[in-house]
Amino acid sequence: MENNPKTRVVVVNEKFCKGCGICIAFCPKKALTPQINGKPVWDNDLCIRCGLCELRCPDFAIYLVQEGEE
Amino acid sequence: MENNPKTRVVVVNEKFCKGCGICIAFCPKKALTPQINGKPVWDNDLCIRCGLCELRCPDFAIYLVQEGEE
Amino acid sequence: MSNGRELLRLNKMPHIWCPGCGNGIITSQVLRAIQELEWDQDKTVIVSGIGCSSRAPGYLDFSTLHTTHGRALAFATGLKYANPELKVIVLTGDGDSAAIGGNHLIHACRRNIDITTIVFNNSIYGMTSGQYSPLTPTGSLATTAPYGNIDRTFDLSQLAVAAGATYVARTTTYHTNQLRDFIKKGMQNKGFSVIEAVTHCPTYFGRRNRMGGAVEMLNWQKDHAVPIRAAERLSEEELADKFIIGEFHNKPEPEYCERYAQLIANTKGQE
Amino acid sequence: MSNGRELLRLNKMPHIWCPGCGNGIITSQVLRAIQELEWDQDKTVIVSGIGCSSRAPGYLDFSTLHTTHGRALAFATGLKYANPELKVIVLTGDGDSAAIGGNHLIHACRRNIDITTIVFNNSIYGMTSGQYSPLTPTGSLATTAPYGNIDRTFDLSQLAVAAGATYVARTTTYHTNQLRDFIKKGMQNKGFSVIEAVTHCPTYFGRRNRMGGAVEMLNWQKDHAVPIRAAERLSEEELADKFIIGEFHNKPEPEYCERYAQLIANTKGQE
Amino acid sequence: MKKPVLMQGNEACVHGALAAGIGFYAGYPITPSTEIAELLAEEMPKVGGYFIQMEDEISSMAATIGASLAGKKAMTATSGPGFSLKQENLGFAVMAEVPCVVVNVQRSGPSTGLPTSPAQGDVMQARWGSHGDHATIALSPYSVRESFDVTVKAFNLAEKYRTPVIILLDEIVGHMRERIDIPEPGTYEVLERPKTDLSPQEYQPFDAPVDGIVPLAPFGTGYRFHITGLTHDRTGFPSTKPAEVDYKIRRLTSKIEMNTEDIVEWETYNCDDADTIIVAYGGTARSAQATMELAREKGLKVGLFRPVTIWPFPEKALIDIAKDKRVIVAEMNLGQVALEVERILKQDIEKVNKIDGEPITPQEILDQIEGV
Amino acid sequence: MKKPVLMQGNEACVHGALAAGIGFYAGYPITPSTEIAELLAEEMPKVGGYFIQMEDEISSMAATIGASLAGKKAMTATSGPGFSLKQENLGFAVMAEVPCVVVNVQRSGPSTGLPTSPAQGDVMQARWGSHGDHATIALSPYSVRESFDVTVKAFNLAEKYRTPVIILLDEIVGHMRERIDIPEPGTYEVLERPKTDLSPQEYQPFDAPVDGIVPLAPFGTGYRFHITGLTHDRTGFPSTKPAEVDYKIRRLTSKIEMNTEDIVEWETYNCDDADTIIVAYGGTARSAQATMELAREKGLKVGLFRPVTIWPFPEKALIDIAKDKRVIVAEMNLGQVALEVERILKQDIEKVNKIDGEPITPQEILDQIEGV
Amino acid sequence: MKKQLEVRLSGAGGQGLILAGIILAEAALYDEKNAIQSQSYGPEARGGSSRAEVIISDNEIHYPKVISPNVLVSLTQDSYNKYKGELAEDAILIVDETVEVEADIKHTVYQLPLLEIARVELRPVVANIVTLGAFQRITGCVSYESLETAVLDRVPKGTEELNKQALAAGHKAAGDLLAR
Amino acid sequence: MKKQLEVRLSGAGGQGLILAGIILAEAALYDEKNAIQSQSYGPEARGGSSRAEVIISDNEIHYPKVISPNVLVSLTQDSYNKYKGELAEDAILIVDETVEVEADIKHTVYQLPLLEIARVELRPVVANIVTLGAFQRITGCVSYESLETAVLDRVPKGTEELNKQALAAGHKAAGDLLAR
Ligand SMILES: Cc1ncc(C[n+]2csc(CCOP(=O)(O)OP(=O)(O)O)c2C)c(N)n1
Ligand SMILES: Cc1ncc(C[n+]2csc(CCOP(=O)(O)OP(=O)(O)O)c2C)c(N)n1
Ligand code: SF4
Ligand code: SF4
Ligand code: SF4
Ligand code: SF4
Ligand code: SF4
Ligand code: SF4
Ligand SMILES: [Mg+2]
Ligand SMILES: [Mg+2]
Repeated sequence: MENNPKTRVVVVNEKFCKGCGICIAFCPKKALTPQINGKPVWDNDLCIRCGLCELRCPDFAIYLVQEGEE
Repeated sequence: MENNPKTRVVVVNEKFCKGCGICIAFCPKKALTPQINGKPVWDNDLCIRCGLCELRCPDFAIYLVQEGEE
Repeated sequence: MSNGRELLRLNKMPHIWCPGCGNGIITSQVLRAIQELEWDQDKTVIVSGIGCSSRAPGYLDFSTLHTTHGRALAFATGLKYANPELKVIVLTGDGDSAAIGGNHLIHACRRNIDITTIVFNNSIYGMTSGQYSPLTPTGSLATTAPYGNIDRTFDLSQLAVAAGATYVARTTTYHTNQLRDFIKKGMQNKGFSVIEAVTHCPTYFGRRNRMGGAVEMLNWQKDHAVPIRAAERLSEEELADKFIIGEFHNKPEPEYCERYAQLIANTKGQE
Repeated sequence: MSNGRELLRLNKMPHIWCPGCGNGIITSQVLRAIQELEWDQDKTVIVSGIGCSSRAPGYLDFSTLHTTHGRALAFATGLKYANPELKVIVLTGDGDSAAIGGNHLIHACRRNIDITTIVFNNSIYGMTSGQYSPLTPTGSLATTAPYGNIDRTFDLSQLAVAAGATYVARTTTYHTNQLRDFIKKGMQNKGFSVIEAVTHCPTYFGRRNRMGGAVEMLNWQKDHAVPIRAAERLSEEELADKFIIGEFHNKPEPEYCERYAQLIANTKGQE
Repeated sequence: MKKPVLMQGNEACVHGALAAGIGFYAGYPITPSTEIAELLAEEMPKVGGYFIQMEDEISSMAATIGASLAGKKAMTATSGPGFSLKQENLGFAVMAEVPCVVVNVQRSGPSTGLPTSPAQGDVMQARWGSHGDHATIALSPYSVRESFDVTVKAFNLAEKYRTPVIILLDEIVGHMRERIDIPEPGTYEVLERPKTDLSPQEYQPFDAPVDGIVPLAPFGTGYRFHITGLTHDRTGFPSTKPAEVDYKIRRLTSKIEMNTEDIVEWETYNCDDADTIIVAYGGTARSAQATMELAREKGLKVGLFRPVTIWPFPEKALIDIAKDKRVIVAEMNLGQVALEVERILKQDIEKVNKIDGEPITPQEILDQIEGV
Repeated sequence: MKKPVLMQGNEACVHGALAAGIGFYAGYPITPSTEIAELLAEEMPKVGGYFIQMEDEISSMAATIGASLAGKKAMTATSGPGFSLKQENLGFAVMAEVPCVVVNVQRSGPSTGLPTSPAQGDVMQARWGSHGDHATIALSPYSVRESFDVTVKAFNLAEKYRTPVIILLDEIVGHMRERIDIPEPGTYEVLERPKTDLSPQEYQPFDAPVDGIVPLAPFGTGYRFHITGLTHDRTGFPSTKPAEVDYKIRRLTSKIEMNTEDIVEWETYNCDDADTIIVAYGGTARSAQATMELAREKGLKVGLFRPVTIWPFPEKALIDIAKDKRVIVAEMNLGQVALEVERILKQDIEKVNKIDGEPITPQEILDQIEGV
Repeated sequence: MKKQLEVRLSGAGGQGLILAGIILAEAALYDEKNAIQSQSYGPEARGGSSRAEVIISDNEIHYPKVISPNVLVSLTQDSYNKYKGELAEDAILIVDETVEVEADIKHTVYQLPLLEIARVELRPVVANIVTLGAFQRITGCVSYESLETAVLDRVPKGTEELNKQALAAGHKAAGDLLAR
Repeated sequence: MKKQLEVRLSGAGGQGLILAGIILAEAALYDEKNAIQSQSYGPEARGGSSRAEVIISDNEIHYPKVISPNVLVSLTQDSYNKYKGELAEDAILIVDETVEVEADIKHTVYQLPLLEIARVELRPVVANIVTLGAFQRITGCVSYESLETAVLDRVPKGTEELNKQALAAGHKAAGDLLAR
């Protein structure tokens, strides 16, 4: 069940997210797009599970988890 | 009347001098010898008017002046 | 890998920082570093002064100490010295460490006490709404520098090296992995370490200086940070509007608490 | 040549310093430097903190200001900034400038404000009877270091350079002419200058460390001071118990008061 | 119609300082005082004045004193934590008799406390914060206009008595905006620094009568003298002679105490027929005014005594007005001026105190009056 | 015969600290307190304790607090100027409720003043030196033996009430040498830091009754909590909620005021039949004792009230003993405790003050008694 | 009308409500009334909600803080939730269309598309001025002329026309609503 | 003898008079008397003169400072000039031979070659102990045994014999003088 890309999903904690747009701007695959409040919507297909969104989010609001976790 | 060695003398201000012995130790010609209280006695003949005693005295207590001054 | 959230006090989140503020990026790297080095949560103390950045410890699930402005390192020195088995990290701002706290920084460097200090350098006093700090570059605008800052651009890392810190490095919130790497090296250094993390304050520094938002400021960092090796090949003019990142110093020397432990060992029981 | 006594407040003499204390030697060189550069007695202000060395201004026939411990440079900054036509000299001790006053030293360096600072470095707190200072070498004895100082030997001149002083030099009370020469160069530098004058405190540092009296301590300086050029050719071991004298930095940069004058010129009358 | 001006207390303080001829400001940012620095950073260069942001509050106080010795009217501003840090050098200014103005926009303490909330917790600190014996002048305005007036007055008193003068603003008055009609220059007194008549040879910077001062000659004007924080004689040089020390230290107090009548300022409202006197100052005095109106509406004979100078306290006036009446001291602390009122009146008094970061409401004082 | 020991007050303070189990000292040299640091530099390593000379007094206070949080009994010592510098962080210790002992060996002020001369000018500063509202415990010994006792007591009170405790020595007591018979361990109380019964999950570091504290769990022992100088709730985390702030700030005072009876200490001499009561403390109490003997020889009915705790002041005891009698407060300042005595007694009192660097002589107090 | 009007303007940080409060107070001064403006500071101001308060009166205003607002303006749901408490009995509410108000609320509620008007017709940054226009029309507690003068005094050079339009747009929208 | 004896020891800095004062006070303790020792600090102590004070009494000593000395010891002219004032009526003076005393002085003066004895017979550093020996012989206010014990307690290891001799030498010199 390790870091199998296929089973990992990107989660956004809407309570933490402040819609700063950093994850969206630095997603190498444009897998994130902003809602009207600036918070990201994730595209499962485009995403390569690189973790850059998680790495740079200043609000601990976006991260990869094994599907079904959290 | 400039800095004519012959006319310059070394003066010790006994009120300022604390008898530390620095002037005596660093006089290149041993022209200064200590009294019992450590304060220097000057030897006109040995002195070459180099000014080192004046330079190093921490108490502004020994210096060269034109004879008759001060 | 994780963003370190396992070590957060989740019930205190979301944190007070503005949208896009770099403080969270640095904090996340600190937590990841602690995780990767497997430091004991119960033996790790995180100390800060006063400032936006200094609010970080409140969100971190350790023994945490939020002190007075500029004095974090002095509190931390007492803590560490009194119980050397504690691991101590200090989180501080550019004002906190370089303005009011400059003296404690120098003396911690000089003693080489085993504390890892991470300076959140956003080039501004964030908490008090945007006055210039000693690390605000010449010419930048701030509420107390409405005509442009006349102070000279100041290099805190260089000061830390001169004062005797045994590990000193600088990088940015853009260079996130490098930042974590430097923090880890600082934590592993048995001695005093300074990691200057250049970060972005979109609310005050960014807005006043028309630098755009968080994303633009991160890109600015990318464009203006020059690795130390590369800098060596550049002329002064080429470097004029750039700043250097990398490890400036990494040379272990006897640590302060250990030297005192030695003294105790030699003295104890003598009477 | 004179020993500067024309500029003394003769009715305050003899001074309070112990027999043989190096403070008088430095003070004499300061006065000679002022004489040689023909500074206006009425436009020269001499400022100090607290310590044996900081008692010097009381004997000097200028506008003199004896402030609080460690803060001389902060008072002097206000003075100079408020009236840039004044010439300002700061006389301070190693404790005054490097311990409690370290931060003000850094920031005066950083600003490059036109003040000449002479640090009377006797490696000890003289006034309070012999506690160790940040400039006390490792291993030396002091009343608060009865088992030998565990702090690392610290290089104040290097710190001043890193902090941005534009003229920095060190020499000793033995190298009297060089001392005067450095002081004069510092005074002539339009910017912040630090002259570290290594001096001898026979009463506390000398006695406690069995170094003999003033004469022996002066000879010790002669034997342990290595000119910067010579030092470059020596190994670390050869330098272990030595210290380096000479000019460490001499590079004019824009001065603080002038930069503010420019700002006033640009702004004045705007409304 | 003259354009009406809406202004914060902090801004009015700046305009007061400019009106008084401020020539130098040194400070370090701290909420809720920062607007003072920010506005001065903008205004000072325009009038050829000197603004500097120092590395901390200690150096800000030091630089302010240094600038004053250079002949400038000088000011610094801060809040609680910074005011604590200034205490040592504030004592130096007292000892060396260097005129300057120190603004403390009070916030809630102790320690970092509630940085953005109002309080009046530093009133006793203003009197006793620095070590050793000395007297203090401290003024506390209750309105934006009075922030202007009190600042002008503070500069005047500083120069007149060669002493630091403290302005105790609070977050309420400092941050609220209300109408101010800034008076025309010439309609208020501005005291320039007194000049000595003596020649440099005759001049002794501390050769003053017990109730007064010697004018302070600026450095660089041909007067060469010595300033020290050590006890000193009339010439300014260190002295340990008991008679000289006694003279010096007592004068620090007597020059202010013997001029209390000249310094103190207070206002009374409805005190003539009152059987209950509220004592309140600064922001809280506004609550008390509202209380008084509410009480009067109910037919309660309530008056208000509002000291503007907290130190020296208008002792005589208080006794005249409040002795043997019911007295209620309302303040945003746990009872500081109340101690002084109790001591002066030598009678039991009542207190309304609040330290939770919120201002005292008119109703809360009324409740005390009505014994709710 | 047990070897008699001659010792300075400063040294006795060190021995008291060692007896109380001091584990950490941070300081910065300053006359007349330096002997405390010097002796501890020698003694601490012998007992495995930690001595550090910091870069200034601000950091000394900070390091002391840090060490206390690490679980050590911690102390710092200083004199006037250094005490002024410690005020901000002293306020932090109050706010964060960190036990520690702060010694101020008083010298003559203000400012640098007379560094080697005695005074009692910092008594009000001990109460009011830091910004914001809080209560203070401050003790002032009058003999070398009492310097020992008071230091042990200071550590005990610090731990019991989780607060900084101030020892107001003065140069007279600090520097004079007299006989001391150091009591055997076991003959005096030494309070170890209270330990919590609660698990880390249950533990809330500030969840205390209004008149008390929660034991402080040392950092590094499995209790992970937050300490801040901001107003905070019972868990220690920042809070701006008025009710929580009110509770917190009031408790800083109430935990001491409600235990005044437990804390206060004083001594009376010949008060039963006295019509005149001298109030004196610290070094000056010795003069007053001598005065009393001189007066009694002359048949004058003079008694002495000697507070050992200056803060909280033994208010009840004073009223019992001195109310409506002739009261003379003798102190080496311009009248600080006198203000408190006046307030408490609500009557006019007389004062003997001296601020010239010399101690008050027995004759000077006698002169006041005799109306000379 | 009560002799003292207490107004609370609330919304998100950055919506310019503090400036709106200042302008409102200044307009009252032009009308030769008294006014006091205050606001909340601190970390609170950093995060979500922002609040400005204005008291307007014909008499002297002593106590400077709003105790129970007669008018609450809320541009966001968050700020509405946070500040809706402690309203005066006769209070009125002026809220953005996007704000959900309890059905059983006992106060008069004016719901207007303030943010949308600014965004669609003008520019988002002038939502605060649109709000002021509506506020004037509904409360009438300051004159339109004074308000316009105060707006023009305070807004950045070059944006005068935009802000005039914004004020008018808000005024009109409120008029339309009242007319309904 | 008066119930309280006030002693002032004066000389140049470095002559060890403070140590002498401490030893004297400790000797008094051995004699089961009370004693208080104090000294002057400060820059004053840095320069010329140095002073130590001891009060010895059978009763409790309250006021710790010497008001009018019953015994003044002076090893140098400077210190004599500085501290000779304010002596008690019945005061006695013990001074070094090199000190010139006013011819018309009304106090009993004991003049002894204290410095010379130390320098010639022993070592200059023990002048203070020589002085104590003489002091004991003249005043008798502490016992010789206690004084010797106190001296041996306080002097550096290895110098005990030298100091014993110094004490004896001073004692003897004073005895000789008294015998004259
Ligand atoms: C003694 C003191 N002075 C001033 C302040 C006000 N103050 C709080 S934070 C701060 C500066 C913050 O700047 P920085 O350290 O760079 O932190 P940032 O907010 O930028 O992260 C200041 C001046 C204070 N709290 N205490
Ligand atoms: C705030 C404060 N802390 C401490 C002191 C005590 N003090 C006076 S001088 C001094 C140190 C002096 O050392 P240094 O600066 O090296 O001067 P020196 O006497 O050696 O010339 C100290 C600690 C003081 N006066 N004020
Ligand atoms: S980076 Fe984080 S806070 Fe910013 S938009 Fe993405 S998820 Fe939200
Ligand atoms: S994991 Fe990488 S690709 Fe996927 S959303 Fe995050 S940044 Fe984009
Ligand atoms: S150097 Fe000066 S003080 Fe020293 S002995 Fe010579 S003259 Fe005297
Ligand atoms: S002038 Fe030179 S030779 Fe003459 S006494 Fe002085 S040091 Fe000696
Ligand atoms: S003000 Fe700046 S530093 Fe502070 S939280 Fe906001 S963006 Fe971050
Ligand atoms: S103590 Fe040392 S530094 Fe001070 S005067 Fe004496 S010799 Fe000089
Ligand atoms: Mg910052
Ligand atoms: Mg020194």
